[in-house]
Amino acid sequence: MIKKEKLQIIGTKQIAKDTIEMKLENIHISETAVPGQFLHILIEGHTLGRPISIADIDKENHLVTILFKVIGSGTKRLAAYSVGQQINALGPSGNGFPLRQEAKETVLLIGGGIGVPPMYYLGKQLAAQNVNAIAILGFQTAENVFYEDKFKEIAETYIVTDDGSYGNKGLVTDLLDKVGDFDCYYTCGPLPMIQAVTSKLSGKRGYISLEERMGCGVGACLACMIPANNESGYKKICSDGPVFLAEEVTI
Amino acid sequence: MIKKEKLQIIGTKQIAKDTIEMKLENIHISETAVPGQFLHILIEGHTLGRPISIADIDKENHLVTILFKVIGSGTKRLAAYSVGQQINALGPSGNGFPLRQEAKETVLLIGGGIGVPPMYYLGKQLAAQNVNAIAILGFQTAENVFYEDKFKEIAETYIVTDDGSYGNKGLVTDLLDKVGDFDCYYTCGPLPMIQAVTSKLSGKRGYISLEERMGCGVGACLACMIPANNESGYKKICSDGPVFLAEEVTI
Amino acid sequence: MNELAVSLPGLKLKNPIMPASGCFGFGHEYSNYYDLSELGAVIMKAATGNARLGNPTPRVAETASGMLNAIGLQNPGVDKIIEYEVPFLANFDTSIIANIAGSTIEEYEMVAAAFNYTEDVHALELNISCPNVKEGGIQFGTDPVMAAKVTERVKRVSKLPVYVKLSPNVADIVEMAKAVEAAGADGLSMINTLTGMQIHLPSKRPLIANKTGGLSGPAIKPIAIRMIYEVKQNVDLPIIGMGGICSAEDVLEFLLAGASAVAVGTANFGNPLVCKEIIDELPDVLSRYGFASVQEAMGKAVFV
Amino acid sequence: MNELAVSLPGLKLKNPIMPASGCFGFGHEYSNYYDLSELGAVIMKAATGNARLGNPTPRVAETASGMLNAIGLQNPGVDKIIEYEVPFLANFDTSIIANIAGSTIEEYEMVAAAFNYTEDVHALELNISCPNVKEGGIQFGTDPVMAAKVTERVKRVSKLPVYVKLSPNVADIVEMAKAVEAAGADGLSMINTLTGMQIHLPSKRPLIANKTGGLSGPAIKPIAIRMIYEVKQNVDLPIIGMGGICSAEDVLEFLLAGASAVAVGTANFGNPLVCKEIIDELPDVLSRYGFASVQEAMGKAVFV
Ligand SMILES: Cc1cc2nc3c(=O)[nH]c(=O)nc-3n(C[C@H](O)[C@H](O)[C@H](O)COP(=O)(O)OP(=O)(O)OC[C@H]3O[C@@H](n4cnc5c(N)ncnc54)[C@H](O)[C@@H]3O)c2cc1C
Ligand SMILES: Cc1cc2nc3c(=O)[nH]c(=O)nc-3n(C[C@H](O)[C@H](O)[C@H](O)COP(=O)(O)OP(=O)(O)OC[C@H]3O[C@@H](n4cnc5c(N)ncnc54)[C@H](O)[C@@H]3O)c2cc1C
Ligand SMILES: Cc1cc2nc3c(=O)[nH]c(=O)nc-3n(C[C@H](O)[C@H](O)[C@H](O)COP(=O)(O)O)c2cc1C
Ligand SMILES: Cc1cc2nc3c(=O)[nH]c(=O)nc-3n(C[C@H](O)[C@H](O)[C@H](O)COP(=O)(O)O)c2cc1C
Ligand code: FES
Ligand code: FES
Repeated sequence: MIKKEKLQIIGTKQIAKDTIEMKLENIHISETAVPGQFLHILIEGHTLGRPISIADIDKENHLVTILFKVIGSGTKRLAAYSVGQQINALGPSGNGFPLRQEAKETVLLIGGGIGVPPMYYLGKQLAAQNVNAIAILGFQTAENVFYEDKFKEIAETYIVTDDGSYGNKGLVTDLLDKVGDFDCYYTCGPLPMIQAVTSKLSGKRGYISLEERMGCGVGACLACMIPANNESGYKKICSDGPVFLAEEVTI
Repeated sequence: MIKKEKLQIIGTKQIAKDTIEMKLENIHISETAVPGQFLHILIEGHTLGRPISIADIDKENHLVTILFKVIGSGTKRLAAYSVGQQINALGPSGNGFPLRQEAKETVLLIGGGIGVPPMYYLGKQLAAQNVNAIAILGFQTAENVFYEDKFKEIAETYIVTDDGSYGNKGLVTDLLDKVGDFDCYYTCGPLPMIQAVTSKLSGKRGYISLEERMGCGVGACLACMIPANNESGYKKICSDGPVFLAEEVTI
Repeated sequence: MNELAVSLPGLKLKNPIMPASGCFGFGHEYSNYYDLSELGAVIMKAATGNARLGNPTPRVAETASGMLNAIGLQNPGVDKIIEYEVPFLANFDTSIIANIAGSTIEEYEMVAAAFNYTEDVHALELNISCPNVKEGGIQFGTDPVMAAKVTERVKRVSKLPVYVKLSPNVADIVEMAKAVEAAGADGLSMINTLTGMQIHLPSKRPLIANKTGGLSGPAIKPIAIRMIYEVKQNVDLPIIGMGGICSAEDVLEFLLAGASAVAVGTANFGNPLVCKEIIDELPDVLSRYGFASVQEAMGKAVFV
Repeated sequence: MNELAVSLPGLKLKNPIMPASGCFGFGHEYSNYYDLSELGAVIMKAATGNARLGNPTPRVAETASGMLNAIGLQNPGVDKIIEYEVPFLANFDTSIIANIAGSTIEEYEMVAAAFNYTEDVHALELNISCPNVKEGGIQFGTDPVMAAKVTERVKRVSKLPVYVKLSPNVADIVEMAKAVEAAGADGLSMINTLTGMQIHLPSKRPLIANKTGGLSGPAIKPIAIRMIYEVKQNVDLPIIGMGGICSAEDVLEFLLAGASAVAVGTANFGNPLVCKEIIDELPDVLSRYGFASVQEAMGKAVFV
């Protein structure tokens, strides 16, 4: 259940250009979070929370890992926190990826940029279920690449960069028909990427994780709507999502 | 000359109830500040600067001491800074106390509450000039008292508390005719105290240090006016003051 | 009597704290954080005649000490609200205020009348910051004549006390308050948001898809306090005050200025427990500043 | 041509940055921090017919991301300003804009006319946020008829271009802009402060001795951007934009919304070097968002 929690910063390091990996200690989040859920981080001096995906969990040590890119005032402030300090967050927030895959099935994980982090925790969980995973990870350029080695431990991993400065040159979609067969896909990244992926893979069972600017982060303010094929005509990304079945929403 | 400076925090400790002593390292301020001048401290997340008197200077080590009471959001934030961090401030600001006393003259220093700090640096400088100083320091109650020992090194010191929980019971004005003869007085503290002091000592040469809410802290915005007996009819506390001859302003 | 209790037309509140309309949905989400029975009242998200889907996204943007929103009155329509949402809130020991909106006077009347048929709603908050479709989009909330007209017509059909929610986007807030007072309003609720815009530099477009949005949060508190002060000097109606409240000290500032109760909006987003925390801290803050009760603090600012 | 240069009626500016009226005095103090020749222009503190002593203190209060001020037009009177202050500023290679104010139309005329006799003032900024004593205190700045009247009368006596400084305390800013455009204004300057109040809890009194004060700073930026956007879509006059500017990014946001130049007010208090720092950073910020010059960025927000 989502709660307001204090998380203790245990480690923080830059792992790629403008990209920070932060390890946080918290019992409630580490015990209950599933892949695809996020923390709604409440940063001092900021009116609204910052949604950041959970990139990994170490249940034993009560650790939660987040990876974030410094893009504006909130993430800049967050990057300036140091070990020993505490941050406030709501979490675990939203609904994660369904994990009910059969062992021996093959799944495709497609992550773009700062959409890569939730794919890691997901891949780790699926690997633990003996699901066979292939990962296609797209980044702008070589200096943005992170977590390649970690992905290689859990999945057959392909790196793509826009400019070809690392791995394959091009877009994640260029590899979709080159990685072999899979039963289901999971994707998170910029909207144009998700649109391209879902249209190329239409017909396949797929789960997408969406972003939108959020107010409350809990489902009360109706800021984060996405048109949907249900009775009310919409779903809330913060509380019905951020993960949706590819067909249930209109992107 | 007043400049925008960065000051490095070298030490910070609580010396009385809600009262912090902070030692700051800065060459320009330590080399040029005179007693009665202040720092206009620019605190992150706050629109306006916080004026805080210079309580002591150690020229040799480039140290500036300030003492402040935590009363609102700015001083609370300031108290939370720790050793090694830097603060921004304009300074040295305003005009200080005239130090042209003859050696062997006797001066009376009258400080109330958080008006005590500038009296210390002043007293130290006067002592260095072999001026004979008497200090009357008023506080609300015992737990607010600070710097008694330091004052005793430079002046014949009397402590007064409102409730008599330490030193003499009563107001600083109760002692004015009990401390013997003096040639001139200096005072800083709450306005009602300064009003009482100047009216009891009218006729004597006296210098008063005044407070007012400030905008710019440099003389440009006209926030901090005090009616005065000059052509324009006013003086600016931030740049003409904060120290005035008792007769030149109307309090 | 409880030191926090306040009585307003139609409302006997155990304390003066309520979440503001649109910032608390219909309470489901925040009921996970604390027992809604702690609240003085709950003001529901705006109800319109039919379901509305609201504006395209992005609908919110952060600003210095505030935020912009252009949700666009998304709601399931008054009938569904009465069928599904009011019963949920009625489970709690708190008062329920329905915020009503419309594009025509007839829609306002229809929505107001619908709430006559539930026992569980205790007052209406009349949201007049909506453009009147028939009169070519002039806001009800910035024209005293139109504000009076919609107030009078809603009063005529409703059996509930009506609190008119004033828009701050006017030159003369007292004129607006007097107009709705004369039209029969039982109370005022103020302030709604100020219209603002933020331009997103990378895309060179307004960040809010609707272009403009309503500014709320601590940034607007001084405007809210000024308007409540001005209205209180000139109009006799009780005021539900809001605009940037984050703490029990803020609540006291609103009470001193002339509010009889307050609503907390944007602050819920930064801290879902804020209403409860304010309720817990209010007794201490009142006594720190010399008041024995909320009642005693009301309108006690000294303006001379 | 210099990438930062802009041309406005009567003003050839080397860059679009100027300190806002009332936040920079007459430049003496800030000339200790940097060479005022770096500035596009300086807008002087308001000038009135005779010297004014202004309001009692406290005159300023801090608010969330902003401040309130009620200085009260303290100034030495137009003659002394022309005699002592203009010559000081004329030492610098920058344009000088005189902000003029009054309680009657006649006082505005008198002040405006006085500036005809100095070669060193390049434009007038007409501060219409003053209550008209003759008309019983109604603000020139919230009534389009009065705003037009004072604009027209000032235009008639002045040989300088007149930028009318609009008050944001109105329901319809476009109506105000159109009124002063029709009356002959050469440009607009917007926005002035929003009226606000803060109550000091320990004393239970308004913190500002004048009770209400003008709200400025980042808190009001979204309102300024929205108003400039609205006016730019409807009125052809060049706009000097202001309201909460703290950074070169903020300047670009104002340019995109429709301003041709900007003024920086409150931010000087938190950082006396802010105008100079913004000027230094502006070229980089322009090119980061794809603009080769200030000229090119003007009005380039996409609103469709
Ligand atoms: C469900 C979800 C999961 C996310 N996970 C991650 C992650 O793991 N790592 C990561 O780096 N980023 C992630 N993001 C994006 C991240 O939320 C934004 O980059 C961040 O909020 C930017 O904050 P800022 O203050 O630096 O930027 P600013 O632009 O200053 O923020 C201003 C406002 O806009 C919002 N905002 C800005 N960009 C976005 C965005 N892309 N999505 C949603 N709101 C935005 C902010 O939350 C804030 O309210 C996620 C977004 C969502 C919705
Ligand atoms: C020349 C001068 C010297 C001072 N020296 C000292 C000192 O050595 N030690 C000390 O503890 N205090 C001193 N003060 C008072 C000190 O400036 C205030 O206590 C402080 O600004 C409070 O800030 P805050 O954010 O905690 O309070 P808030 O009440 O949150 O501040 C809000 C605003 O009010 C202003 N303000 C509040 N109280 C005062 C005040 N008494 N005088 C002026 N502005 C005020 C703040 O600067 C700020 O702009 C001095 C004041 C002046 C004018
Ligand atoms: C996201 C959001 C949605 C809102 N929706 C409504 C609404 O439906 N009806 C209404 O009258 N006011 C609405 N408001 C205005 C608030 O009720 C309140 O008047 C305003 O936000 C000022 O209070 P605050 O600063 O505490 O948020 C909304 C405000 C926000 C931030
Ligand atoms: C202390 C202070 C004094 C001001 N004095 C004047 C003035 O004399 N004339 C005027 O037209 N505007 C005056 N203003 C308004 C500013 O020029 C400006 O329009 C407003 O503050 C918004 O800009 P900002 O948010 O950058 O401060 C004053 C503002 C402040 C803060
Ligand atoms: S952010 Fe409030 S409903 Fe999703
Ligand atoms: S604080 Fe601005 S003139 Fe003194």
